[in-house]
Amino acid sequence: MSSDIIIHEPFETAARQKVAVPFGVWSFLATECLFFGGIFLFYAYARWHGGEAFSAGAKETDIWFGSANTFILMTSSLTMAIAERATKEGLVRLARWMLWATIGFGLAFLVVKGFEYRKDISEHLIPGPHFKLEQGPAAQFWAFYWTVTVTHAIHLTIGLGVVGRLLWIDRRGDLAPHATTAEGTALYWHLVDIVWVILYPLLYLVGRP
Amino acid sequence: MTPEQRRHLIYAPLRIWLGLCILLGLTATYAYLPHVPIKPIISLLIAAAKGALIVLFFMQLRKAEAIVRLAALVGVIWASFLFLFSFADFLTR
Amino acid sequence: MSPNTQEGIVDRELRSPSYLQNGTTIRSWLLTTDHKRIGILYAMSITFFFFLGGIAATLIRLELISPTGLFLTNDEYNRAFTLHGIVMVWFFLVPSIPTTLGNFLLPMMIGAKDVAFPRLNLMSWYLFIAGGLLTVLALIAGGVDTGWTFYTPFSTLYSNSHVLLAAMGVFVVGFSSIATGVNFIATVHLLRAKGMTWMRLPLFGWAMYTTSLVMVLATPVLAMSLLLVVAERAFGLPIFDPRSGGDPLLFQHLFWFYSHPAVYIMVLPAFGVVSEIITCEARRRIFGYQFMVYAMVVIAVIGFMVWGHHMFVSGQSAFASLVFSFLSFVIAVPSAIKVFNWTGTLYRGQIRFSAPMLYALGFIGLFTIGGLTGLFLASIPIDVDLTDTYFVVAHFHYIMVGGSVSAFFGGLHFWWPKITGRMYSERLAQFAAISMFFGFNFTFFPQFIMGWMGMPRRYHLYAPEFQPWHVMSSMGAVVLAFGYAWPVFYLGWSLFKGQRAPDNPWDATGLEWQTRSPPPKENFDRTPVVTDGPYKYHPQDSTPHEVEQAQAPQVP
Amino acid sequence: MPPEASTLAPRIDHLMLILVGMSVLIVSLVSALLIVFSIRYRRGSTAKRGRLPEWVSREIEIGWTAATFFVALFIFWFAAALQGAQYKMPKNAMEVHVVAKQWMWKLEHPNGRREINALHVPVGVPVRLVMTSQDVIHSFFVPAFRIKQDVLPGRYTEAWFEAKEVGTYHLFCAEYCGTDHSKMTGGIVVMPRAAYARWSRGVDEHGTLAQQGAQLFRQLGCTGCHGQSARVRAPSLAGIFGRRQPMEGGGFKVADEEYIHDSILQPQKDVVAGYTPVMPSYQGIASEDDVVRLIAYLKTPNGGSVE
Repeated sequence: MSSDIIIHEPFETAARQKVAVPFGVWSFLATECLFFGGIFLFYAYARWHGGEAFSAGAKETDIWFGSANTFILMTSSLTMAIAERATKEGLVRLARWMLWATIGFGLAFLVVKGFEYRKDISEHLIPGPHFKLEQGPAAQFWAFYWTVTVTHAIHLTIGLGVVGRLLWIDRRGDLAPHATTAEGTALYWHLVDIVWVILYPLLYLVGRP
Repeated sequence: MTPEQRRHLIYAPLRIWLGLCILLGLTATYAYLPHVPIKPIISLLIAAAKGALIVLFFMQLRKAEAIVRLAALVGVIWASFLFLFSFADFLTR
Repeated sequence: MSPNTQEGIVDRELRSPSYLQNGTTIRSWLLTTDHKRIGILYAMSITFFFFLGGIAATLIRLELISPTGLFLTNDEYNRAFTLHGIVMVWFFLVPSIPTTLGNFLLPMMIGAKDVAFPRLNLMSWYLFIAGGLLTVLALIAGGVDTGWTFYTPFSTLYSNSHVLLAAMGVFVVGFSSIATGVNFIATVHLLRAKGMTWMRLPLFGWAMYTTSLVMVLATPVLAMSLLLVVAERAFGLPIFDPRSGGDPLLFQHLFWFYSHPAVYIMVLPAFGVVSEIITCEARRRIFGYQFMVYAMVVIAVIGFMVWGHHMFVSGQSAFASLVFSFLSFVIAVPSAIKVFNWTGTLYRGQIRFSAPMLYALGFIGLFTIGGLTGLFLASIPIDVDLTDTYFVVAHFHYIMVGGSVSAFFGGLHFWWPKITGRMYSERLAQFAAISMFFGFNFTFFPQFIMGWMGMPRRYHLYAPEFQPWHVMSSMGAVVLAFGYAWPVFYLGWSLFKGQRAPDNPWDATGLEWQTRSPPPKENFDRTPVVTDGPYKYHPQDSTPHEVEQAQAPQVP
Repeated sequence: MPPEASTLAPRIDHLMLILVGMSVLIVSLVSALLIVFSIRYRRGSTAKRGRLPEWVSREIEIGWTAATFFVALFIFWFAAALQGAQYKMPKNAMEVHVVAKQWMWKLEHPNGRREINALHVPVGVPVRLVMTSQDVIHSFFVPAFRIKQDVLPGRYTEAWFEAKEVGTYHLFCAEYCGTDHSKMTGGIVVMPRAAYARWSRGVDEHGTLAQQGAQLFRQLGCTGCHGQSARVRAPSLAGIFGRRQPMEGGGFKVADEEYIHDSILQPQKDVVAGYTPVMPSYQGIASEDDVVRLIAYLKTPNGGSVE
């Protein structure tokens, strides 16, 4: 255990300061929970109201892209978890490698997502005048698909930014005293993963086979 | 790296990751089985289980301080208000 | 609480400089992480937006003098009231007390050196400015005409104004709210001074805590609903579009899930401010401290379950309306408790009618009227008649302007000596408080009557029988405008020429008064230790009278 | 006080007056206490300020909490009882269709007579309004009747009133709907029955709503599939209104106005069990006015059974 945590200005004790970052990040995650809760409410309404036509729209998603991305993101969560624990233990080398792996998996996710978008676009799955399916609940499904996946991708990109920041801290000096920063970063990264885990059955498993 | 560290750093997360992969396989398979009931519910339950694994172990909520757990819980409870009252309208029109 | 005044003979020059003298360059202000300076930055920004929203209000009240309109076209009028709503709600009322007085005082009241995340605090201000710029840009580009409610499908499919810019402005400013909320929650949880237990927290601290809870849990839903509006409007994705099976009521559910609790974001801080002022100016412990705390917590929680009372005529199901109506009546109870307890606090006190006290007393009266008319709107049959009329306009102005803004001005005066280190002219301030109270009633009471007569809101051409009421209202607005503008002059004067303020001019017990005026950067010269509950104006089992007598010989 | 021109109005006003009375009482109580305390306990006054025993505070606190709770509960109960009356549609009501658009009201009588921004109704006859919007949300507000109901695009909402005083009353759009929102007003003309009968005899040359609907039913080609000798397999619409329809994918739906409306404009949504979703959407082909006529036609006893 690295004990030499730097006490910042408002805090008097290390114990309080240690809990501050997880507590603050978790409060922010509660915010995120309601943020995505809003769009999930739209999904629940559209699926309940749209019935079969909604599922007909959902059938068009490509489960291979979706499953591959779920796997990639889960694995990035694994590397992130190891990185965070290694930082706490002071194993900076391992942490560094795992952070790079996390960034790699995150980028891989975005690349796969890009290919999936290309396929969706080529199949005219964007609601509008050239939409492949009937206007109506099927179009609502695709409205949800685009909005939520883009929002998620933005979250992931921000995640890449904060992980990158950890690597930058590492480059400038010692990562070990910044264990709480690593913890906060990891919490955020895992949340992005959880959102995707919940999206997976909503986007890729409806109306199969 | 001590064996203790290895267990804590590598094996424990790996086990969770393995669990996640198994659940992923399960949910995808179940969705494609013909003639099985309550597909949406099963798929959501598995998603919830995966989420729980990540929250409890990767995010270490299991070992977190009480106030941190409270913060985590509050988000879910409040989101349930949103769903509960909105559907109190949708379902009774 | 332990007053650590009487530090002995410490030379003023030897002590660390006050937060105002600690760096005087613009850069030292723009990059500050000192919660007090951020409070000042916020105060300047919201003052700008208050007067921007005020200009829109002036245009509206002028236009409404004549039933056929005076000088605005239909579109211009629609843009004026939309601007008034958006600016006043998101750029003034929601941030008003928390980001100025809250930022400045919360850490001091709990005996901390700063908020838990000082850099996040600064970021929150920059987000506020960014959101504000986007909104001002929407205004310069030609304005928005959706009303502050952004109802779909009008906002997404039909409006020909700059909805996207405004929605993005509000989206961004929402995150500034969330940042402040997260910060305050962590601050109250983690940075209370030694001995400051939850039940010793001043009510202002509780108010900030419950407000932050609402900010953190409600604002993201607003953010998502605006994001969905942007997705539908900018990219044509059918989300609320009824032609694709979308439900316009879905937007209303999402919107009011935020916007009803937002009312509590505006009024809970006011509860806190008023509790501090009344106890100090009546020299009395707060009546029923625990009930006051529970009332705020209950309001913050149940406040999330009553949003449907905005939707009784929207086509919501009768069952849902009934549930929302019931919960709206339930939430009236804690509000009533608070009013009774403030009144009870005056009993057997030593009341001083300073300007802050006048504002606080005005608050109680106006909040009571606002709250009671809320019961009218919670009763479904009456709401069906009164909703979307001027009755509603009057009701929420009583709560948000009569209530919150009065409290904000009261708090501003009360803590002015602490914040600036200068005294203001008591006489002029009392005059401002009284003119604000009367001006407010002249402006908004007629609106109850014309609402009851059937005058719909957001109309600038109206049936002639409503004209007398509109004229009365506009005349009242002149007095009200004076009440708001007047403090700018004497407070501005006080900044430069005012008498130097002593550390504790009101002889108050809060920790923030036990340090210097203006406080040093780290708030306290000596870290405070708390040994007793708040509002120790007299011993628990004694009376102010006895205290007065006991102290009498010592007073020079 | 605005005129009370419907049977509902006096009952609403009754509740309103109770609430006003209660509010005046409470405001006077609070302000009386504020003023009395302010004067009696002003700083330096000689009023006695004896000790307050601890129990007083708690008892009083619990007392007024309970009191306000019961007052709130009472008003809720009182209001909810009245809400029941407000929501219950009277039987045998005259039906008027309302189509709102930016920025006018179109009102259609059952006999086919159309009006814009004015509605003539007989006194003493319950009127049921079936309303929809062609664009944004509007709201049908008649202060003298104490009724208000939002008018939604893509959905039917209902309201009812029974006028009891002859006269002309304001009709307002109460939900903000864009540029000319404040011009989206009109009048409700309540006439004596005889005068109304005379007025309504000046029927449109187009026939009743249902007759116009029958014509549309042929013109739009509905008979091609839903007729008895049609080659495409589509459910028969004879006597469809009010029937419980089994749905593809399980469950039942009652064929009410809303259902028929959606079946015309979004046919993929609720497909009757045993049929394939081949019907094209009439979005943009049949206007809301047309749909109103089609529904009126399908509601008639032998509607939908034309050859």
